Amino acid sequence: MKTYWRSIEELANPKELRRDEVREEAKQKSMLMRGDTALNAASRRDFLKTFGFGIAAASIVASCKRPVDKAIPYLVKPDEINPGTANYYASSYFEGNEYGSIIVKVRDGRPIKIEGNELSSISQGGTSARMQASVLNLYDDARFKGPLKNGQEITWEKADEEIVAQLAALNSQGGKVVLLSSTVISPSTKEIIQKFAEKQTNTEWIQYDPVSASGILEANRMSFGTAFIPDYRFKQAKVVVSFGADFLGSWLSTVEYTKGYTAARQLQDGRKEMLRHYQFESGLTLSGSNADVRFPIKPSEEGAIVLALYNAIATAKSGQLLSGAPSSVDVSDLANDLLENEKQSIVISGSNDVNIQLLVNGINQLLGNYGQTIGLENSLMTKQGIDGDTDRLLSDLKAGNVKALLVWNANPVYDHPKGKEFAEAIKKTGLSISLSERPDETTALCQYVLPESNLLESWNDLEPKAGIYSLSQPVIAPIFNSRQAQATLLKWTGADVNYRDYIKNFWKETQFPKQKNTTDFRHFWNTALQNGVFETAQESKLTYSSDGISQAASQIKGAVSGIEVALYESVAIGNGKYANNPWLQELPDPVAKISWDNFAAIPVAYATENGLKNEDVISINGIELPVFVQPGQAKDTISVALGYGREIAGKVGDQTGTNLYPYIGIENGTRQYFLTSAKVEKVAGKVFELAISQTHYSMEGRPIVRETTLDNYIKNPVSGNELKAEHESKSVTLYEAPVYNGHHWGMAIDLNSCTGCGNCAVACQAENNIQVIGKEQVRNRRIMHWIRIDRYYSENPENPKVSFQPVMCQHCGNAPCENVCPVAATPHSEEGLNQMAYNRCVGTKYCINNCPYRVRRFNWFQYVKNDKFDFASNSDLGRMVLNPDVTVRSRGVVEKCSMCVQRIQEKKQLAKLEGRPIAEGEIKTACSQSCPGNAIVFGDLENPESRISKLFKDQRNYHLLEELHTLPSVGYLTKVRNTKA
Amino acid sequence: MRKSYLLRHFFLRLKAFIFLLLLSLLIFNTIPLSASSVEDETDEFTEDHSHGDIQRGERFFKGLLPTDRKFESCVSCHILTHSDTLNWNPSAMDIAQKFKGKDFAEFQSAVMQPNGKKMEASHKDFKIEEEDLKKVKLYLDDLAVTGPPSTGPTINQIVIFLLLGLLMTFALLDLIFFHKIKYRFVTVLILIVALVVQVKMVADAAINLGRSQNYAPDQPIKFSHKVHAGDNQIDCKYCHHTAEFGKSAGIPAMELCMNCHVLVREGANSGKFEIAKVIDANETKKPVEWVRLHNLPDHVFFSHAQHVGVGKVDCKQCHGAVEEMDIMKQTSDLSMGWCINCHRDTKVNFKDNAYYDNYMKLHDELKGGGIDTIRAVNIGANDCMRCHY
Amino acid sequence: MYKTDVRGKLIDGEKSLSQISQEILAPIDAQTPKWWYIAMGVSLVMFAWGAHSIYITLTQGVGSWGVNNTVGWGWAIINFVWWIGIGHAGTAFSIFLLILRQKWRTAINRAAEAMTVVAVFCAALFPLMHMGRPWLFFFVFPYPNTRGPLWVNFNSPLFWDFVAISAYLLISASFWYFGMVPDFATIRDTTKSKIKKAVYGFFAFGWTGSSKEWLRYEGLAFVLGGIAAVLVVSVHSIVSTDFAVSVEPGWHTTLFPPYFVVGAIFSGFAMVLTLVTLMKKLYNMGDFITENHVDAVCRVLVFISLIMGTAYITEIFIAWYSGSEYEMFTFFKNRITGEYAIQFWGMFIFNAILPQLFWSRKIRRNLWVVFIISLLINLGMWFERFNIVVTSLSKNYLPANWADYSPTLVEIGFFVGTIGMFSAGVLLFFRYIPQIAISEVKMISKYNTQQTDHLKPGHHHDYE
Amino acid sequence: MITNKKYLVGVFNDEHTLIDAFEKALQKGVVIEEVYTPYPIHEILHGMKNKTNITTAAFFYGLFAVVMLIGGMYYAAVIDWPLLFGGKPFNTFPSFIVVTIVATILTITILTLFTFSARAKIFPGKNAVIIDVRATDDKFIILLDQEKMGVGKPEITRLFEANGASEIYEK
Repeated sequence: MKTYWRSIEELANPKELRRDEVREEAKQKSMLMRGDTALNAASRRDFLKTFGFGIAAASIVASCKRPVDKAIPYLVKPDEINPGTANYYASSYFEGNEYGSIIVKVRDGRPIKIEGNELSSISQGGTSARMQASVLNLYDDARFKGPLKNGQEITWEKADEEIVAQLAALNSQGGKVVLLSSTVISPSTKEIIQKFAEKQTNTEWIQYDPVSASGILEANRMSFGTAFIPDYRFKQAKVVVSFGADFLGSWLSTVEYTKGYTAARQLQDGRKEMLRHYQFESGLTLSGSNADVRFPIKPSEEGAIVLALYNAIATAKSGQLLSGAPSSVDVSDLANDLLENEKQSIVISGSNDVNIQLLVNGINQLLGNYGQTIGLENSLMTKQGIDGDTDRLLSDLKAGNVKALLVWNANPVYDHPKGKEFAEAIKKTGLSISLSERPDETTALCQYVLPESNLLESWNDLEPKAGIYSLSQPVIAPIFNSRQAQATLLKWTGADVNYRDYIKNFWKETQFPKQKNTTDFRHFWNTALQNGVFETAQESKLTYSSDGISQAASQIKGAVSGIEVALYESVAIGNGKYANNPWLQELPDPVAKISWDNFAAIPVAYATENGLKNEDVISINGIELPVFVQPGQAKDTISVALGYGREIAGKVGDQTGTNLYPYIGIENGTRQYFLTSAKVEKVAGKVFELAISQTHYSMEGRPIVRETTLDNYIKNPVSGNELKAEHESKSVTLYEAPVYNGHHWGMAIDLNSCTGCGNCAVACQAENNIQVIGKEQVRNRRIMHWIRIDRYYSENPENPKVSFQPVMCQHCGNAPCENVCPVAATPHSEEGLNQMAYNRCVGTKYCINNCPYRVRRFNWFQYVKNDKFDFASNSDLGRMVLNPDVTVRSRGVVEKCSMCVQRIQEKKQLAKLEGRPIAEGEIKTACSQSCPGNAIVFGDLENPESRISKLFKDQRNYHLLEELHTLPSVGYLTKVRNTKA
Repeated sequence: MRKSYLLRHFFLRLKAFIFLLLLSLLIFNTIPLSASSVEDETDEFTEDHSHGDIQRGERFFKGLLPTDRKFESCVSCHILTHSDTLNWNPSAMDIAQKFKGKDFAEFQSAVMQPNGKKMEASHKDFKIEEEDLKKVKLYLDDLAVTGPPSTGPTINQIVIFLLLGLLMTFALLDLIFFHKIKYRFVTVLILIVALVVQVKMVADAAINLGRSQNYAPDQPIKFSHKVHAGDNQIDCKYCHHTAEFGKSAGIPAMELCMNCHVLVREGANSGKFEIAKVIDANETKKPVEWVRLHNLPDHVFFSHAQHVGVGKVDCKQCHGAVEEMDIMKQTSDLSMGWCINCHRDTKVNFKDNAYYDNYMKLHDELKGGGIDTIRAVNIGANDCMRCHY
Repeated sequence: MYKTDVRGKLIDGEKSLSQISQEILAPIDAQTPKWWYIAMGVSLVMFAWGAHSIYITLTQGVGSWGVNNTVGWGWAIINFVWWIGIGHAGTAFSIFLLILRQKWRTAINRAAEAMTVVAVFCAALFPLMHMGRPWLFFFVFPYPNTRGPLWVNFNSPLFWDFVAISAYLLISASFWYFGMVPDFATIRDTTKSKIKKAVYGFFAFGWTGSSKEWLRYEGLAFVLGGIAAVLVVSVHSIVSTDFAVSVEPGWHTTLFPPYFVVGAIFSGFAMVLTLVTLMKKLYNMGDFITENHVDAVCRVLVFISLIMGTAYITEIFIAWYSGSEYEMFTFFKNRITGEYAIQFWGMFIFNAILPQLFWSRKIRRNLWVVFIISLLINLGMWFERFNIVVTSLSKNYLPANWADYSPTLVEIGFFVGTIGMFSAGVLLFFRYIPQIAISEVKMISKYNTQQTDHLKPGHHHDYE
Repeated sequence: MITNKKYLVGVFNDEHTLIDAFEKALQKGVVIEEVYTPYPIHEILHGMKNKTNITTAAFFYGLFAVVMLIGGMYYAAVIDWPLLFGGKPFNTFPSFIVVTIVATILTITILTLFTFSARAKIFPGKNAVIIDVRATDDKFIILLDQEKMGVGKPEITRLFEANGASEIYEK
């Protein structure tokens, strides 16, 4: 097996040592790249060294002696760090407009895993796949290694000096300075920016989001007087109507919404009511696939449908009717359903069209949802960018009005529709400074690059929702020569204070007075830091006004003919900022099950009409894209994901997929994420291979995902699960049932709560050192994920019902795989686990064949330290993310879900040391810990009081392929759809 | 006629072959050692001394000069190999390293004005000409760069193995073609014995792959567990203090050493020289690079907490009589069978730990008298996933 | 007793015992023919491709093959079963025909046994290379070790397989070898070359043909024959358990052991037919391998083919009769129809229908047709294994896992390499080893005349 | 013609003449040292009155192997280190049978081969003591020890010649 740390020196004092090593490595590499003369001079001696080493290595092999391992102790051991024991620190994630409160697991000085923070009212212990994968961004070799000026290394002191001088010169001339950043939700940072603007008098700060919420913000400005995003409380809703908003996959605050949505839909512990979800959309999104009723529509139809719904509700409430384009969909049933659930419904739209958002506001107001299911107090802050601002900036830049441009965390050259114009303009700007962590299309054009630290290396305070605060703290010293942007700005304002002290002071002044629990600031600060969150009560005095709604209605255009292309953010890659993260690239799209590329999802009927099949190539307005035939894709529409086709991102993200940002249209001053009247042609004879990890859609009528409707479920809780009784009555065996003395670990998965988001797959990947294998191998159906989410379609291919089912090793009591291993590499444990001893495995693959669930994975190649798999695990830096508690598997062995046995062992040992039984919920697997849907429950089946034992007794519980009598330790709860009878 | 010619020819060839074989082994074994001297040829000592001076220094150090001396040669205490922990005196290499960057005066005072009881006793009545001492210093500086002299090649197992192979080939050829040996059973016996010896050698080598029982490498400091744990009765867990709750027992931080060595500056065996290394390490902030003894393979997860903290296993059970070891060595072979068989025998303190309340069935059996003790193996200690995950 | 009037003569031409020796040994004594070098060259080129494929497999991993997480076994296992099946001919010929006292086997059994040994070698390569970590293959062996000791899993069909294949290899090789000892003595005593005398003399183990030796030799033959008869049935039954013991639809059937054994004998006999026609033509062994021999093998093939057809239909019937939707899917949607239908129908036509042509005596006597049909049967048997291995794996219980399988060049190269290895082995056999068991042919030469007077001295040419 | 040669050799051209001569010689009370033939002839093997217990030995080898194999597997799988595989009991006797059958066969083969080798003295490296090189080709040889023939040489010569011996010589 592979070494995951090279010696105990890392174990004992990793931070310093590793950092030095990595710096050295980086230095060597940069020297090599520049062909440094000093290096050339040294080459002869290097040759001798290498030569000497070669012979020494040969002699070691010949004498079969082991290399000597060193054990280097600390000079002074910090109290909190014990080698081999992990520490957990609360922190916060805010990247790409997504917020989550997180706990970072730090093992021997290295952050290796991100978990959800249960104390946060926003993410509530859940994470998204992107949060899980963000730990790998820390160990990304593509990051800047130090400050650069025109591509040449420069010291911080020199850079500061030069820039401060230039800024001062500009200040005296009154030259305009623009700070272009992504949305900033840090109160202290806002203050710093303000201070900077005070010093640099002619400063403008523009917030820019690649996929903006401009429409909502502007609409609310008209309806409520302030630009804000309201607080959607899905947990309290009975009916949700979404117009193209993929609130479970990519829209605003997905983890929070998933938590609320699944809570409102779960039927455990005798609950008999459930949220009903209507979805209007073009492509089949994650939300759409979870919807009870889904309407495939063209993006241009949306406005008219919203208007029709408004009118239908207004009619019932005898309100004023609005005139506008006619709707193509009959919304009367929907309107009735909403009216029945007044004050308990949510209507949302993902559109960036202010008019549509105004109408949506009107509907919510008519239904009385404001103040009930839609809160106005804790408004969401994660998207602040107003589209018009950037357009204005572009024209300013072009006109030469901007003398200095500071770009922080924004990449308009790549993700703005007028990226090319931005590129030209930035080149012409007198002073351009990038404060970016990693190279991108924009940093490449800036004169100065002052690299920011990774979020795990930084201090920060955040206000994701009004009145809800959280803190970030560094869990590792900066690996590279980087500095937080806030520190940089502070330095330029002349303040001689480090950012940590600044935040602390800021909190002392602003947050500390907001609470009454303690009078000791130190205590307050330590608690806040330990908890990661600090929440205060808010009040709102906003009132709704229907200003502009009738004008909005009149501006709604009817549906346009021709093919329309909907552009969306994918669940894994999002807006493309972290396209260089191999975990995210390899995560299959939850619906299409495609990784490593974006593609044109076309309707089934269109494909048959035009003779198109998967992996053919079509050209849309001249852009060539691979075809994927997507059931549920609305007629005359094509969906393509944004965030791909990066040019400067790193070895993983470069040239992966196609960039669609330049094709975004601008209408009424806001960016519209769809194209109308697209010209689509088949590119004859061209094939583009796609890494599709699930090729068959249908369950073939097999009882795999068992489902029922809510009505039937209320009548008969066994509904949909009748087969279980039949299977149990027929199960006859020669053998006695397995006996477990102490524990029997098991897992229950509520199919009603699983939205299919893929967070578990990445969480598992991070926890269990699962290797990335690249596009070609994924296409060869060799993906390594221990937990995969199967997706099935049923009924009408034009608008199918979708079922998700996470499948991992079922830890069968009568495991077919165990019998067939000749070398006894996979026996059953006394605690009901199906064990896999990697070092005993010789790789016959018989167990893979004999697993009816196909959850075993084979190491077809050496995936670690292999130049052919140059992803995360081919460099010392990338391998630092590996979990030292899990073996890194070598080539030729089988691996599979172990139910995170390392966590079980850790907690068992703790309980033994403390001389107490294991507490309920104490052990959590990586997938169950951070599931945003709370769909996975892990526990001890031998304990009759445990949550899992109760779920196993639920009448919805069944086992996958029960008829084979494999006696799985994993149970599924039937999926219940809330369709109207 | 033809047969005997063939035979003679064969033997001639055989001699030549064996000669070549031995020659190549000789060369092969010497290369790696000389390589280290090729590698580090630095240019810092080329100026004011000749190769002859170094040689003279070497001869003085080794006591090869025909001068009248009332004292032993340097080499009799300060041996030339890198270090030898049975000899408490610092080795020549150690001294060379220590005084490498320092000037002659410092060296002279260190030698001529002994500091500490141990050194005083041995360096008493030293009368060395300054000229001689200078040359010794030159020699030591040279030694620090070139490394210790190489030892001759050893005839290793491979040669024996190959010779046996040749013997077998010859026996087989004789059996088929030449029939030189009258009594057939002699040839057959040779064949069988050689084969058995070879198989045994291969099997032993295979079992020992990745094993290192009795591994006792030289450590950078001549640290004696006997002195610390034996003579001075320091508890194991004073230094290895994470053993009870951590996966690893922990190697004491340098700061911990200083708890005592801030006062204890001279030892009975090695005088001040070895303890000075600890103090130096603390002052220069460069922790000592100990050589790790107990190396489990990467796919094995062992936890001291489970064994020492929960199981209350005595350290000695696995690590042997540490308090008698001047040189620490690996006592157990750390093979899987060693773990497994211990788990089979070890009784579990089942009743006093509330954790085991989960094990209802076993408690019932204990009460019912079906079983009298619970051993580790009964609660799954030999499951694969206890150690491999 | 053998009835010459029913089966025809076993040896054509009136030959003395000495002539028998001379003619059978002719290829060994003669100059190596040119075609032999050409054929050997071609075989070695094929073998070299195979060796290169093995090199790639060993250095890069099994990932260089087309197998994936759904279809874990591909061409390698297909070829393994195919070669083992071919290997069965030798044992079946020697043992079954021995037990059934079929004298006509003597002319063919040596070639068949040689084929067995080479084929089993080829077969054994596949599971070894197919392992993820072939260098640890010895983990399969239950030897005392320092891991506890950790034994193996006696429940695993692969372990049974390992025991069965190693036993098969050892037993068939020794069976073959001890059959050759008297013949080696014949070469030793008739050859004029000193080198040959020494070499074959060594391999003859000091055989003289004394009654004491023959007595024990007969005893040994009796024992080996008796136990090898069990082996014929057991080996392929065990190979079939690799599939039958699993839960895969299409694999999990009790029909497999007899079905596999018969299938193995079928493919083995077909391969024997291929070889024998070659021997007859290339080495002028027509006098020893007469039309009657070929005829007899063809008749056996007709019979086995009927069993095969029955087995195929039974399998399909049981899939329907079981009512299991997974079984039904496998057979009706994934084999008879579906993307693997070509392989299914290839199997069915070549194995169950085509051999029915052998009902016609005319066809049985046409060597060319026989040769081609024998090759097609082997192709059909390969399709059968493909059908079993790939179709079941590629579409089993959970449709989400369904995946296709196609071989890579490395796998194809590996297969071609074993064909090269097989043909090289057979060519070496042709060149250096008596192709026909001389002593046995001599023994039956007395049955060559009319059976009424078979105990009277046969007339023969005087020895010169 | 008195020679100091030890053996008298009768050479026959075919099986039938050999059997005739052999049987007649036995009737006359001739003590036959050995018969060399190119293939086994049952009349001769029977007439030489040698017996072999190789089949009995094989049976006991089999018995030994069965006991050792089942015992060994039972020890390994049930007593020494019982491991759970797929919910099966530790003693999976039907599985043991499969291995037992095949491995027993293997054991019998190997041990019987060694027995044959030892008893028939057929082993690698053995020098053949060849009376007449043609015995492995096309001649059938009867070998008589001149000192222990039991019957006079002339009489035997006559008998052999009368029964179709192609050649009689001393060696």
